[in-house]
Amino acid sequence: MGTSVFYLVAFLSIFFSLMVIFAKNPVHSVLYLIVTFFTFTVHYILLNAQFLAVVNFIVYMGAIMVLFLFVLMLLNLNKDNEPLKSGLVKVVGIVAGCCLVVTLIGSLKATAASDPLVLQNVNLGLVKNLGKELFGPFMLPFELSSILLLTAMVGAVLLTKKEKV
Amino acid sequence: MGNITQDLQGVPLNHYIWLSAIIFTIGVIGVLTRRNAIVIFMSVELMLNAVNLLLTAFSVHSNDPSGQVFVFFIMALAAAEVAVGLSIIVMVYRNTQSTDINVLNRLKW
Amino acid sequence: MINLVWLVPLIPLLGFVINGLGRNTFSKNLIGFIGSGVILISFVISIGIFLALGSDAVKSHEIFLFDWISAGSLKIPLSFLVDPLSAIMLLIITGIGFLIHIYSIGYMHDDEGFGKFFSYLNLFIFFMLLLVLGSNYIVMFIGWEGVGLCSYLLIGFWFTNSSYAAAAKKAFVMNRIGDLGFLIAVFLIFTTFGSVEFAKVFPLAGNMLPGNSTVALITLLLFVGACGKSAQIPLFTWLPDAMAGPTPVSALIHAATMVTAGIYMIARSNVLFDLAPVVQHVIAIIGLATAVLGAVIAMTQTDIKKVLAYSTVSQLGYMFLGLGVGAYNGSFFHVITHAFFKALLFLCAGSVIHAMHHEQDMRHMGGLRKKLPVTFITMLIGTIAISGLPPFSGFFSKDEILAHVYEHNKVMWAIAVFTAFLTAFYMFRMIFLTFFGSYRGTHHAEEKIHESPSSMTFPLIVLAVLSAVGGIIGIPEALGGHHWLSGWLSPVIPHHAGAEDFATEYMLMAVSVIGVIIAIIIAYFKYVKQNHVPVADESKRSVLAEVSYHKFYIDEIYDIVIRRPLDAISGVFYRVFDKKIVDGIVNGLGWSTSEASKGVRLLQSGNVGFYIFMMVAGIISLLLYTYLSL
Amino acid sequence: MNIIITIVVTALAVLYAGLFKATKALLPLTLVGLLVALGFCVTAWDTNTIYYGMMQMNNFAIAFSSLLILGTAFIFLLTENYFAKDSENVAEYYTLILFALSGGVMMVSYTNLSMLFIGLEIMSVSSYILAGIRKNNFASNEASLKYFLMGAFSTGFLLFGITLIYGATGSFSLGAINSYLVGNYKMVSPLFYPGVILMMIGMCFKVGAAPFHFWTPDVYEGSPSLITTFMSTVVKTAAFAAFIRIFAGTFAPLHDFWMPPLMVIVCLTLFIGNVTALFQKNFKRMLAYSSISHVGYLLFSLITLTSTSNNNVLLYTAAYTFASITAFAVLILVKQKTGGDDFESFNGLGKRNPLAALALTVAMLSLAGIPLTGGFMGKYLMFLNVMNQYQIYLVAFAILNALVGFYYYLRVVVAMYFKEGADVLLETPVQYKVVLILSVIITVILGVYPSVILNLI
Amino acid sequence: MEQVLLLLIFLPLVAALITAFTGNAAKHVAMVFALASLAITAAIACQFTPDASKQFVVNLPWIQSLGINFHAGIDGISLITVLLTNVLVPIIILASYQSDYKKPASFFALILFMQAGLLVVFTAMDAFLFYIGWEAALIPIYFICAIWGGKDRVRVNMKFFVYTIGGSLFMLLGIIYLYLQNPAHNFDIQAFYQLSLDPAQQGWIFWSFFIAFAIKMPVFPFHTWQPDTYTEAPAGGTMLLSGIMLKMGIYGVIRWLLPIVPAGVQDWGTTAIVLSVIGIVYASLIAFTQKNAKRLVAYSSIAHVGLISAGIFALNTQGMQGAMIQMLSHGINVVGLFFVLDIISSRLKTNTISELGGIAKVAPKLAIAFLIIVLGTVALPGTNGFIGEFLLLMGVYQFNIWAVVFAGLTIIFGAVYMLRMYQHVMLGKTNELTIGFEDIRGTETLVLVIICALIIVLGVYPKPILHLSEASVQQLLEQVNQKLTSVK
Repeated sequence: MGTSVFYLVAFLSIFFSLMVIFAKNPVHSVLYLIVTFFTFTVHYILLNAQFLAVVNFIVYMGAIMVLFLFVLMLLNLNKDNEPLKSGLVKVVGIVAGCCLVVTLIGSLKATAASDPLVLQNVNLGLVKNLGKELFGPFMLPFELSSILLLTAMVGAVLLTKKEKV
Repeated sequence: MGNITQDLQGVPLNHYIWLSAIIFTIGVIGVLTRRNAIVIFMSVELMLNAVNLLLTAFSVHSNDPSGQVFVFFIMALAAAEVAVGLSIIVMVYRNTQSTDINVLNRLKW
Repeated sequence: MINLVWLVPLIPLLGFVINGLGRNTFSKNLIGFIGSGVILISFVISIGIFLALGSDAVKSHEIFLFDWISAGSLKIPLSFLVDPLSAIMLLIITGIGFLIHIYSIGYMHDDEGFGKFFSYLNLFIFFMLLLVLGSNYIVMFIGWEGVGLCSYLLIGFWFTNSSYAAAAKKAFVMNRIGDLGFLIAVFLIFTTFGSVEFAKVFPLAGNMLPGNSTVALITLLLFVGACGKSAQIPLFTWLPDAMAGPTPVSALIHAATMVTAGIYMIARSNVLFDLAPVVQHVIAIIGLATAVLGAVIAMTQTDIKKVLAYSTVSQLGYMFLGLGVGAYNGSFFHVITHAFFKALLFLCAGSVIHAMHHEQDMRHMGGLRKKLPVTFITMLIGTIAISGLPPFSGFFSKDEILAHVYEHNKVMWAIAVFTAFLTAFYMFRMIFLTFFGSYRGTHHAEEKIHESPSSMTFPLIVLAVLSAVGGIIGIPEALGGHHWLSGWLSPVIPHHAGAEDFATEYMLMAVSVIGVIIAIIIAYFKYVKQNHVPVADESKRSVLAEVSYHKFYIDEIYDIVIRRPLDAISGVFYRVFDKKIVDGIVNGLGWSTSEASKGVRLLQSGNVGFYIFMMVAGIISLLLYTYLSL
Repeated sequence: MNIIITIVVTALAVLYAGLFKATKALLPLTLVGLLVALGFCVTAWDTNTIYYGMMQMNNFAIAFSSLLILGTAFIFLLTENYFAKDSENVAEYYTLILFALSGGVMMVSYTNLSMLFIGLEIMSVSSYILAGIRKNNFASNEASLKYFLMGAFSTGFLLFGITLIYGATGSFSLGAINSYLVGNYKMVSPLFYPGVILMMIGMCFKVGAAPFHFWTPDVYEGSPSLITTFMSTVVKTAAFAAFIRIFAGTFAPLHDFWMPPLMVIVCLTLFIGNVTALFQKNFKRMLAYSSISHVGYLLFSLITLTSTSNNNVLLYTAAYTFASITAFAVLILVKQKTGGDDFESFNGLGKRNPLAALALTVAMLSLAGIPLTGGFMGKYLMFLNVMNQYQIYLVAFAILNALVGFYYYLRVVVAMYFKEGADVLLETPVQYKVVLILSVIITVILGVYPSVILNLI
Repeated sequence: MEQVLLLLIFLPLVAALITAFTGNAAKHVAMVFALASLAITAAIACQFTPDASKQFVVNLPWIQSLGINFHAGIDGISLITVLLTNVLVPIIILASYQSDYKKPASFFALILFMQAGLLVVFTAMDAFLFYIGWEAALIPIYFICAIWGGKDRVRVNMKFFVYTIGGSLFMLLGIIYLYLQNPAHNFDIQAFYQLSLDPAQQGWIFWSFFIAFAIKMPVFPFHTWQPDTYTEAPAGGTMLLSGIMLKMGIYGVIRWLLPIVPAGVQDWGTTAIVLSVIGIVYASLIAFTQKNAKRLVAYSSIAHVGLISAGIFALNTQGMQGAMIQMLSHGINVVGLFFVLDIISSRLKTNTISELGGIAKVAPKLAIAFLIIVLGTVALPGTNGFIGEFLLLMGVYQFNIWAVVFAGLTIIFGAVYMLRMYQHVMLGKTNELTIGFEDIRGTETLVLVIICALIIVLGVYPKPILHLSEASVQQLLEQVNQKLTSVK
């Protein structure tokens, strides 16, 4: 298949992410986003990052996006009733985005030719390898990220809980 | 699987950068052009994923697993952020019956 | 004896302090006694000094008291200089001062500010003595300004009258203008000669060549100072206004002593002035112009004191004319005689005013010679003296000046002689209007007129005698004298031998005497025979008379040319320049900052989309920088 | 490490205490926990322990940690009855603040970008929540959502930056990055430069430097005052320490590259912060803008990197922290009594509550940078360093801005002393008194004898 | 013996703290402390050997890592200003005895606090210490003026504060620059003196210092804060501002500007003199038509200070010595003037000249005192003002004769506006407002007697004062000239 798989998936990623931001109905956006994330999963597989592919599939597509969808439905926002920003704002936004991408890529000097990506260690992205890494050098941040999640948990409960007034 | 990764070997690193930068920018454009807080938030998720992809690519490029570990942390953050962010949006919606960010303009000047 | 000279000014100062502190508690007699007594003591000491100096071979004594100011190379001691010039001045100041103090006891008797008046007079004497005794220009300057202060205080003695207060201020300010000139001259002297001590400056100056421009500038500036103090054009207008003060003040300060300080100063600095012929010329011209101007104005004045005031201006002009032509002795001689007769005239006028209950307008007088015989006689003596009829004192001094002027410049002499005729005319006009004819006031007022008390007439008599015989100290050789004064002063003022022969001198004397007599006769016909009385203010006069009566509108011109523009500039500076421009820039900075604040805060629109847009703009620029810098 | 553990354990203990409705025990418990953490800080002095290559408790970290802990303790002292009227879940607030503090400690001690990231996010996520804890208050909602959206957005850039740096160096470790820079000084990967810039953008957002400051005024104004206090002092200090730790340490070899844009940012920050503050009628909002301007002065330390930069930042942030706490404490007092937080509410405070007025005056003088207060020493050191590089125009510009600062800081002093207000006495609770007096004392000590902390790091 | 300087500086500070808690007895407490300070000053003056050396030097380490020391000492120049401060502060406190300030404890405490700041400024030999004192003196006076001032006090004082502090920030810039140039990296004044900077640098430093000093003095065109502030401030505040505080600027020029950047002075001194001279004429002219007596005196003060500044920049002994004595004289005179105006306004509630008149009739004692003060102000020989102005004019004269011609106008103009004010306030007829004027009594008399006595004593026998500073001034000028020649 050659490298064309990558370019196909890349094209799909870009296409669906564009659909995410241009879909009028937020629910459609979420659905496009899920598709986009799926293309990302494919990218991870292409990069042999199997652990990430799985996590991405489960956490992002399975949990996070469902949460989005859930909230949208809960708040009854499934109609495309979003008051659109004026055309000018859109144009300005898009122009700004184009400038950003140009300057970003330009400043990265990414237009120059570069080495092709070579997978030197096929085990790199496997669970075992990453597990060693995670519980080795990165144990501290791994443990501390629990605080982050705990914070989020406390916060979510705190904010959405109805107070007895 | 092996085949796929073998095929990949021809893709220059730059193209990953291009891809990430473009998707990142699409996320930025989404933030800039949309008014629905949830959609904006989704655009931010798009930006984060672009970063994730790039990290993975770099990780592969430099044959270093720590990049992928970092992606894992970003995902943890994303989860936490989503939990908090959506609850904030829900809370705001309760008060304003809207998720339009333009409603939020009482604090200014 | 000479070493006790510090007592001479100190005692009046003590009198000032004692009277000043006790002005409300002491009785008037005590105040008068102290006030006059201290001057008498000073006078006695002065006589002692005078005699001691006369018998001493050394004619110049410097008495050092203490170091006053010193800064770097500038050292100014407070020290006194006793030499023939200052010794004579001491006598005049304390002598005439004493008489006027005596006179004041009577004149001011009913005034509530009696104590204050005497303390001021004593203070004046103190400063005047300081002026003449100072051994350097700075000590002289203390006295110089100090007498100005006393003049200010005494002109504004009846300060509740705001025009008197204004006159006082005017006097002070005009003097100040001159003082600035004086001060700058002192600076110049210091930088040129390295000292301000007379004893150091004059010998150094003696080595210089005439025509030195620095010295010319010095002398010019000194002359500016003298102009202010001695009421010369253009700084003379304060003197007539100064008549607002009590009459003894006019006699003492504004006739006999203070106003002659300028002449004293120039005479003292004769060494310098001799080096600057150009300036001497200027002095002569200004002196002459002042003499003419004063005389012309005096011809039409109706206020008895104003006549005398302009007469003083005119006489001072004479003295400057004399100085300008190098007749230092003559001028100084005239200072002395003028002190006698002008003090006398003022005191007589005061006596008249006293008798008339503070009426000063001659149009309301007339025929007073019977009611005020002593005053009349003494005033007549004074008038003759000032008119320059021999053998009264004025004749000799004026003639000496005229002789020198003639020698110097014939045209000037002609004008000066003419001025002398005018002097005689207006003085006799005053006498005739006051004492001759019939009384022109109300009958009721007439009954109250009576001769002044003896404390007032005594000084009149003494001064009348001095006016009559005072000329004795300077009888010229042409008339068989040997001019004692110039001999006495020769250590200070080198005697210029007159080149003129006696015949010319006789001729000059004859011209002036005859002219004066003619002028008197004209006045007699006009004011006695024809009973002419000056018209009321409102009525028509000839143009010349109108101009003269209004003092050539000089006050008005000054008002328009100087005071009003300054006030206008002041207003413009304050309201426009200071408030709008200088402060406006400062406030404008504040204002523009707050306006910027109003503008910049609009960035904070409250709109998240906008915020993010701005952030993105920032990010783009930073990335652009990165792109460009690599 | 002990420090973080203590703080987190305290947080959990507080959470459980809340569960069992032990509301009275919350504050003492928290304070004890903080004191223990502070004790650990003191004992850890000069030990310079490295934990797993992720955190390094060097003196820099300990000094800033102590400052954060002390500041948090002061803020806790101000909580009396503050949350109780909003909610019954006070314990959660305490917990969140403590979590945020633990994040802050990570931010000042990290040696790996992943630690920076985790710490930063713990702190940010807690702050998003804390900003919105007045659930029925529209302003609080708005603040929370704005903060969240923009914060998440800027996190994206920070992460992109980290990614690029990782791409260039192949490591997240500060040491490795630094040695890469030193080793490849002439041929640093082109990925690195935008990475630095994007990280700078992310950090500038966190500390609130223009043009990434827009969230600051709105969030500070909308959040509950106490939370604003926390955000403007502890959060800001931690973010700045993190900023300086990586830029002054790791990225120092590229100083010539990232300094010029930072200088532009400094100028913009100073200008916008000061000039906008000038017009504010609301005291709290004015403080928000003033906090922006202080970031501008603080960034001076990054413009010139000297051996004393860290110390200077410590002094400045300490002075700023305690002055701000004082200002907010008085603001809370005033707002509780008068209901307003604009300048007029302070009218006549000099009479009604002399202690509070005096403390606020000292705080304002310190923020304005008047000698004999800590704020002056801080500003002075900043100017000194920049002058050292002869960037006189920058200092002159900063001075002009400081001048504007005098004006708005004095406005509240003017209101307190020179304007008549309602004749209501304001009671000061004991804890407030303690905080005010201690803050004033610290402010003055920092001003008169700054040597106490000047050579600490 | 060296510690006496510490006592001198810190006594007012301690006094301020004590006074702040004494309630209504504050004035007495403050007075006692002020007199104690005066006594210490007198002791110092007696112990002082009038040579050029620094005496009573205190040099304690303060913030060592930054090269900051508590380094202070007294030489002749300092002694004059210290004398000025510690003589005027008791006078000002005494002058405030009969004024009814609310919260007197704070008022007097602030005065004493300011005194401490001023003493630091006048004795500091460390630039940083100098700057601290400079600002520390500003805070109390700001509060004094803004709390007890007139109607427009808030706006006016804000301007005053921001203006003056703005100037001093630029001075801070200059100080930092010098510090960085100093190889020893400290703020020691001697080290600063020994710096050799090139003329361009000196020019910049000159302006950074000069603006601060010029605003404080104030020199045209930096003066616009001053009339408003003087008019709005309470009497005590005005006296402090005009009597002592503006001398900070003058002192600063002498101590910190001339010897450090002589080449800058050489390049820009003429500009400074021109500005000063413009200020003299300009302020005098404006004073002509002022309606408010306080404002008139304020402008007159600008004129007088302009002369002092011109005299200093003339760079010669006469000008400098004149500035020294004139600092003292101007302080005394202007305090006297403002005190008299305060007496009038406290009784009649107005300082508008046209509403007054004839007060001399009902209050002869006040009239005499006022006259003496006015005469001192217009520099009549025999009063203190003359000594100063004479020497200053002489100094300016040696710089340039045209400068003295314009500067000398102050002699004339001063007489014009001062006597005009005196005439319209004190002389003339009493009107219905002034008829009930009560003559001075109690402490008012005491204050005025002291002031008048000082005016005359200093005028008649200025030598002790001139002697105190002469050696220091000479040394300073030599230093300047030496540096100038070495630059060439």
